[in-house]
Amino acid sequence: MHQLWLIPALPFAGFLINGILGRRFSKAAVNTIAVGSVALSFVWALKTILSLGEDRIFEHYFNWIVAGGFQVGCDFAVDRLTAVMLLVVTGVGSLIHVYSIGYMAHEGGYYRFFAYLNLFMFFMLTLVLAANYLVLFVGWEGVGLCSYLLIGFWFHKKSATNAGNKAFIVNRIGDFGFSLAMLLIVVNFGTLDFGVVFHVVPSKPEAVLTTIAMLLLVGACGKSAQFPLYVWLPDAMEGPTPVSALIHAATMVTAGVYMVARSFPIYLHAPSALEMVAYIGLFTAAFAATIGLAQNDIKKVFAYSTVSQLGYMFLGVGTGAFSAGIYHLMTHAFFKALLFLGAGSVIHALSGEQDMRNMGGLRKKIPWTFWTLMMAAIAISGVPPFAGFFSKDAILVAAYQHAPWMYWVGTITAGLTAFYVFRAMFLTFFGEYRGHEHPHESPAVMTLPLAALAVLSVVGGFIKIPVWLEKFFPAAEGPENFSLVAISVAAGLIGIGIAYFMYIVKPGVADSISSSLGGLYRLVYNKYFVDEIYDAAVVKPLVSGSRVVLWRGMDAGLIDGAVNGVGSTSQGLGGWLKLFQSGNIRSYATWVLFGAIILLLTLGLIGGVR
Amino acid sequence: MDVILFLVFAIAAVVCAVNVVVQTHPISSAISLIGVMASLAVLYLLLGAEFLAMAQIIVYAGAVMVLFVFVIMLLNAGSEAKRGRSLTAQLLGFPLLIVFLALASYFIQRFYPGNTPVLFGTFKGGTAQMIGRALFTQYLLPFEVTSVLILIAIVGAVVLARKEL
Amino acid sequence: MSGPPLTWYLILSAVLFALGVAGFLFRKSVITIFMSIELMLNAVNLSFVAFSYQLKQVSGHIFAFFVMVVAAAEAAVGLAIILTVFKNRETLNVDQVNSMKY
Amino acid sequence: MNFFLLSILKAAVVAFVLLTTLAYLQWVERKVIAHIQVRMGPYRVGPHGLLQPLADVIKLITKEDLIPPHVNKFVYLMAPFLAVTMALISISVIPFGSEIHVFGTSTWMQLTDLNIGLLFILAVSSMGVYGIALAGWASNNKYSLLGGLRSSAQMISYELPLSIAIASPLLLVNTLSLREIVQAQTGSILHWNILRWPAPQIVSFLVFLIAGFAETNRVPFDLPEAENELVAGFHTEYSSMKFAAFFMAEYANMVTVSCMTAILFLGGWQPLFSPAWGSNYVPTLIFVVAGLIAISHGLNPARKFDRITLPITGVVFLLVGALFLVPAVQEALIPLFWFAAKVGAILFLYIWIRGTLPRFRYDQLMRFAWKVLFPIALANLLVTGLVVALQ
Repeated sequence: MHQLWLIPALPFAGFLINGILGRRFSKAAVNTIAVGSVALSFVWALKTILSLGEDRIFEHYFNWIVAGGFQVGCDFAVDRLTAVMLLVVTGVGSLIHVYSIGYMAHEGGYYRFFAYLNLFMFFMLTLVLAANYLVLFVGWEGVGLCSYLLIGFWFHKKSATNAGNKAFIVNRIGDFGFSLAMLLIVVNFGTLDFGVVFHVVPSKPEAVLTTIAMLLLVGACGKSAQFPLYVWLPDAMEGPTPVSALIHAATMVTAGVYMVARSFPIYLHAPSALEMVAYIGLFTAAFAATIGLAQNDIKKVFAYSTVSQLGYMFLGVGTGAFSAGIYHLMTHAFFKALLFLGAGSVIHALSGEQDMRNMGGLRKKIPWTFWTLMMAAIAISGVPPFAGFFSKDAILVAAYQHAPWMYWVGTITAGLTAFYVFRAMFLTFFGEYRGHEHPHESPAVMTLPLAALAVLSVVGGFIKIPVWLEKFFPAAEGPENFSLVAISVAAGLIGIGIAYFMYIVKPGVADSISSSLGGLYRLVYNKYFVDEIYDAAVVKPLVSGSRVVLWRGMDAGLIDGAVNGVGSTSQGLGGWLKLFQSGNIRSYATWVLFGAIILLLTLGLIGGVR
Repeated sequence: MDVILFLVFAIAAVVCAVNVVVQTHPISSAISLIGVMASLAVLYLLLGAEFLAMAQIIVYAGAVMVLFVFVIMLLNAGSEAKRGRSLTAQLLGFPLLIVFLALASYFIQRFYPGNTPVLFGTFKGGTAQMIGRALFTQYLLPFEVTSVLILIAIVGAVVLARKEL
Repeated sequence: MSGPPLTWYLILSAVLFALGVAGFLFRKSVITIFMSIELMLNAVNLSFVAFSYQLKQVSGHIFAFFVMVVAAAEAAVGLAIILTVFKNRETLNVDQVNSMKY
Repeated sequence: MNFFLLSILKAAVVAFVLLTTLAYLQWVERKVIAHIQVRMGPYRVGPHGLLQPLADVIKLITKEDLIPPHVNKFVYLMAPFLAVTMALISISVIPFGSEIHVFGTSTWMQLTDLNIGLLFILAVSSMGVYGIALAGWASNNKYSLLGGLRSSAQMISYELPLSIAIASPLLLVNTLSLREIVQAQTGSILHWNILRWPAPQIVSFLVFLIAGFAETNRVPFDLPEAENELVAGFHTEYSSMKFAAFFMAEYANMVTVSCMTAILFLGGWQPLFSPAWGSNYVPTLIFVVAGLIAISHGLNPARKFDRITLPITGVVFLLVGALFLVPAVQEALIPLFWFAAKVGAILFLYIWIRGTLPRFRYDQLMRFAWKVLFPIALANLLVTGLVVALQ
């Protein structure tokens, strides 16, 4: 036994202690417990993975649901895929926990924040360790809950609670698909256990598998913020920045990718669904990248970047390069967490300012933040030998194998990505300071995690995930193609160059371009009016339908009417019947006798007891 | 012999029961009720329920009725008032009773035609052994529940009878 | 030698029950009313035992036994209530104990 | 022999013996208490006051039969009747001895054996409380009423430890028939329930004895008739034969409880040790020794009064001792002797305690029943049950 349960149980213990008793603890005690539990969990995960061979470790704890022949156990399993996820979640998670100590130092609800973070870790690790779909679903829902709690952490802010609601509701749509997929799996396979399901996949008809895979994809789209269910993620930036880094960049949003990769046997036997994954990923990547071009809020830029990068992962998975997707998942966790944490550090330095138009020239004032953030920016732009280069490259090569036009779209997107990230960098750190606050460098407890992540962003690409997962996934990558690599790297460099030209060399160019493009710019600036379209097409009809039909018609008219009618009828009846309530026992007894006689008569009339 | 015994004790029971109803003094009613219970105990014996007959005497006549007599003596209850106020009971009660009795007799005659003669000694199932076996195997749960009920009754009676209530 | 038909027992039970009901309806003293209830319970017990005889099963006896036990518990609580009522109201007449009215 | 005739004959014999016993029991009590108090006791009527009971009966019968005004006549008259009836009825199921053969028929020295005999005695004795309670109420006298209330509360309370004390030996013998209870204790004293392996019922025996004292309203539990508080308790207003009835009921109850003790715990008519070891000669031995002592005392010239009676008594004792050796009647007499000896010993204990102990206070009495006797009896029942179950 490897005692896998310890890995999620440690953060859960931290959650219980902090959640129940944290109010009375000092801050030091709270963050010792929170960080300590996650760090211990990381250590235990590391120990488990070091002893991991080619085979997976499976542990059965108890039977959760037993109904006839159907049974679901509380099972955990670790294989090589899980190992990657485990390390990313616990490793990046620990760093972000440390960072949060500094970032949240002056916030109210300190213990509550760390309790939520620990709870999130518990659910995320459950999700990753799950050996069947139901346990995975528990984690899946749990991280959704924690995401909701943490987005709305500043619950006195209306926009924050709204964003939390939005995330929760949009995720429900995805979860609905996931639930349907699970039901279909139960119906067709009679079990939810990964091992059994994947073993018998080849014997099932393709139509069924395609339906299941599509429904799973709906779930993955919701969780991983893919088109058309991506809308919640940018809004989710209302939460504290460590939350954005941990949940909405590094871990939770990658759960969709993980789930699709986990279910790869199903997808391999449902090629059209796999194709759909690729299309959605590619479209989302390009679509979100264009939106990112015109955003002024630093966190929003990175949020759309996250959506876009998740699209890349879907593209990788969808083109059959599962290991490339997971590879990108890991490197993305490093540099995107770093981007967010760095942005948080900037925001922290400016005491809450998020608009890039009010920044500038911060390079000298907060050098640690600048340099670490620069590492991440280079990494995401795909410049070799930084982490992003290897994984993005792997995906693009796989896309070229699949369909060359996908490669080209991906490459252009890579250029766009490099452009907007560096746009953000230049607007923030170069030029003249345009704000009013007095910037100050963050404390060491924040900069140290930044440094650690920067190192990972630089060298993370040398952790060769495709090699590690070589035997796990069917091989899909073709031979290295130097020209393809060169083109994509060039696209990134061109993006950086344009950004440099537009925001450093001739700062006026950007404005003139945006004004000359006019309508197109407004379209992009307003995120293609997707939120407004959803609002008009889905939300408004739903709300007004609920109001008119369900509230006024059903609730007030039918249900309330029936209830009130019953009430008034019984009141009237009671007014008459109360005359029987004379308080005189003997008259009561007379009526009882009367009733008994009626009963006897009825029995006799319907033929008696025989 | 059985018929004579039945008639003697049935008539005794009915007379005593009538006495329970018509006597104005509670203690006379109580004594009559003891008479009914004793007569019923004999009838139980005739029906082969020897354990139950003894339980009837011990529990009902020996304990429950002693409590009644005790309370009557404690409260020094006298004869009751002549007129009450319940018009419903006065007006409806008697006709309803007649109807009830008639109906009950009719159904008994209809469903149980009198072809089962009751002979003393033909039913051996009422011994203490049989009752005990049934009580502690088949009816164990009801038995235990009843003991809980009695415990509750004890607590309730003690609480109710406290001085400060 | 022939015995009385079982029907006689049942009729006797019905008569006793009716007398119990009559006592309940026409008497005013709480104690007497209580005793009428006991009379009814006894009447029902008789029919239980009679049925038990006919079916040659011990279940009827068990039922009657439980009725007795419950009656004992009921008597204890009931008499305690009567004591309390008498302590508070100085009367045993049910017609004067009617505060539970509408 | 005809069943009915035999029953009537047995009933007549038992009734005669019992009533005589009751009458003389009172004489014995007076004598014993007198000797405890170092005085003579009844001495005038007949030799050593032997005819005193007869004189008492005559006195009671000829006294004025007074019915006080304002009493409930029916209940007032019924109460003593009820008391004495219930006291005497229970004798009918008590076995005095084993099976005997007379004139070609065999019968038991017992009026009738019920297979629920024990329950029958409990039932009858639980009815006995009405006699006292109703007498107290019907007398229309506050002392009587208090006595009646006390007695009903006391008897209900002590019936619980009594019943539970009975239950423990029943676990050993597995029957409710009194005859079978005695038969189950065949053998020596080690087979009697009081010492029976694996669960000697000494505790149960003591609880039963104490509760029995309370049930019969005897000292130290005679609260219902505590003279210094209640004049004479429930029988204050009774005189003449009605008073005698209560008196008789009390003594009959004593006899019943003693018989029950003997049957339940002391092996009934079973001898102290096995006949193989000569237990059949014990009665002869005792009577011969007693007769010789009586004769030697009678021949003592200092005792002028007893010059004739004591030697006569001695001779009678010798004859009785000889009678136990006649094989024809041995079968009947020896069990009867053992039974009578045990009952007599317990009755003597009653009288002895009356002459020794003071009376309880009422609250002490109730507390003793509920907080001491009841838990002890219950614990004993549990232990016995456990031991029997594990055996």
